[in-house]
Amino acid sequence: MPNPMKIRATAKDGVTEVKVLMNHEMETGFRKDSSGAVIPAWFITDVTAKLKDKVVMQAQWGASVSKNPFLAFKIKGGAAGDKVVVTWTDNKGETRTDETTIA
Amino acid sequence: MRLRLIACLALTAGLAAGGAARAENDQSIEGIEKYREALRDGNPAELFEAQGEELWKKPDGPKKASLEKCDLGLGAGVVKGAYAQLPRYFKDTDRVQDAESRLLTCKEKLQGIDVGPIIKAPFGSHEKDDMNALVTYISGQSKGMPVKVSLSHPKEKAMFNLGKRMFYYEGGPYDFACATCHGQSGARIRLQELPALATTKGAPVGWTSWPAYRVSAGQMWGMQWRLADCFRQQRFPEPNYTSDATIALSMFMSALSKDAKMDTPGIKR
Amino acid sequence: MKNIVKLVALLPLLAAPALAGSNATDWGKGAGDAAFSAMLKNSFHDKGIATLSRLKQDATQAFCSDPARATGASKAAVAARAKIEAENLATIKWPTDGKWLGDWKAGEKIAQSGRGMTSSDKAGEANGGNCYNCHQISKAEIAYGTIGPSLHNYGKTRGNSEETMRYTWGKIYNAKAYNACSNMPRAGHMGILTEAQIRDLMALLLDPASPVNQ
Amino acid sequence: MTTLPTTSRRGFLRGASALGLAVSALAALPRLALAAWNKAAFDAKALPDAYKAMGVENPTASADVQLIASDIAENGAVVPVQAISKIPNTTQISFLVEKNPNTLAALFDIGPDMLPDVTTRLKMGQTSNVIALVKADGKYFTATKEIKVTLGGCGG
Repeated sequence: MPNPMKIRATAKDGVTEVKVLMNHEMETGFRKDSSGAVIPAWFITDVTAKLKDKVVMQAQWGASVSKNPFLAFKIKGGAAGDKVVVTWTDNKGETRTDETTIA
Repeated sequence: MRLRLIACLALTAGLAAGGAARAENDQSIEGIEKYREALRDGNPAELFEAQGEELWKKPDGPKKASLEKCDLGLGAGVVKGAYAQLPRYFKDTDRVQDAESRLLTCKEKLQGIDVGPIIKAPFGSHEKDDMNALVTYISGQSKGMPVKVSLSHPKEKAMFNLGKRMFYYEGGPYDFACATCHGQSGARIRLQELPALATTKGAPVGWTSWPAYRVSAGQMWGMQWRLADCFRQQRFPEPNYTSDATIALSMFMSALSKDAKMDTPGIKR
Repeated sequence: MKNIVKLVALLPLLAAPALAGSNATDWGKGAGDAAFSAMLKNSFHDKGIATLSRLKQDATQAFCSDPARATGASKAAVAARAKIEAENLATIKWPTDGKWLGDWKAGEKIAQSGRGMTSSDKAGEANGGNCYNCHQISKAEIAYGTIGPSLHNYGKTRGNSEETMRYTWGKIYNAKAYNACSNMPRAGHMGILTEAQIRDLMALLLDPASPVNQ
Repeated sequence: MTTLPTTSRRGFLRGASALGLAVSALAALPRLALAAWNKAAFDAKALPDAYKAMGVENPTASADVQLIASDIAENGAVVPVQAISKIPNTTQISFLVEKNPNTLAALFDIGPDMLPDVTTRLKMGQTSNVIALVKADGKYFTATKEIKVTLGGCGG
């Protein structure tokens, strides 16, 4: 089970800013370990965010996104107490969903 | 002194290729500052803080106990503000201990864990990762608080003095001491500015920002790891985890950082 | 330049009297020699090529570990430093074939590399010079350190007289010959760089074709 | 690019309720189509190949696309980037790193509920042009910035 994300969502002037930190190696598949063997690629491919159960953001990522990824985006609307849910899926099919309420 | 000065001048004479280089230099530093600013928002150290808190509260070891009753110096179970007052002398162990060292004591006493393997495990191992997550959590509970390290116990004072002496101890094939790079202010290695750690102005720059997330490796480093890697780059043998030499250096830096605000966990290159 | 060489040559004479114990730092309670040695002994372990033997100091390292003596202005401290410099000067091995300059391109690579002799490096691998860590050298490299002076235009401003060649070689080989407690490693004396590598670094600094002198 | 995913490909769509949500979201947001991960685009080794796989034609530089990043990255492992589009009807923002082994780094579908303003952090193997690519009304616009990757520490 992958480690949880840290999600922060704040609403201001009709815009909700969501900031997400994810726990992930984001291994490129180009690196080698100390014995010289290639470390297989392992990275988040898809990220989805929902506001009050409605999909508002979708992203596709490659291995060039940094380890322990950070993501910030802005949603129209949203008010304090509304639920924001973020889900990622990686190239191994692992997935993690976390949620927060807008502050 | 004069002779030494002449020798220095000989090396610098005519070499200061001057103004243009400096302007370009300032631009580089400005660019780096902007880069660091962008990193501050969203420090992955938060992920490790969360892990550390979970580990703190999770029953573990033969005694199936959590660390929640661990005394980090402010009484059993008090985490808030504890990191800002470490290292300190602990009566039960009759030793000056930093956060990592004290955690090992608690793991041993409260959880019944044999800490030998944790001490021996390499940095980056699961054992050390857990320790780093724990100190990240603990340090986060002192964020914004002033450093208050006591030198009133003779062993605390001795630790400070030993740390100072360690700071200047030169050795290895490169003749490096901590002071080689951190004995002056305003200098850099590559583009990395070096705080003058033996001063009350420079010491907090280092001390108050560790544990820190290292973006270069995507790892969370506590002060023990930070110091071990300093010694690696000094071409020294590796310090034992939570050894007196490392705690002495922490005592030296933290005491010089008195009243500076903890900015932990930090984020670093 | 000539003056300095002369001065250095004179120093052993000046340095002779009253060195020991002069103006040494008092480290304070609990940090005397016995306590400090015990701490060192108990605090480290061998790792890879970085063994405990590295904690043993030579005379220069022991001397420079005391800031009062390393930088103090007292007569005794000055004289002691002169003695250290003379001892280090005597260690310098000059190029065996009389050739000062190698390949500046190879020199640039050596100057760039910060690798070598750490606990995570392997024995027998070529070491880097670590030069850019502390010095500006070629203009194109903006990530340079400032612990040492800028070496940009080094050859252009100094020319390539025998004297310059000799001083530069000596400085790289054993920096402590010219400044007892210099922050600069003794690349030749401590076996960090080979003679061929020093020759390449010399070319980087002094070859008119090197980007350093463009 | 705009085909529906199969339930087997997407772990998080395996559950029936999740699928239900996704479908209802799709119905509500016709422009925010659930795109399958564009393997060809992410595998592309050069900018023209990535553009081709993404269906990008005639991208034009536009002052209405802002790419906010520092000129210098102290470490290539983490390079913060932000892209903002002022072009109406922006439906997609992507980040591409010209000299990376895989050029396309990240692609964001901008639905009607989102502002065209995204921030993330990229890896860069070396100093390179970074491109913010914006899709609006089926056309492509770019902002390009060179980011220098430097050495911060001892390098040992």
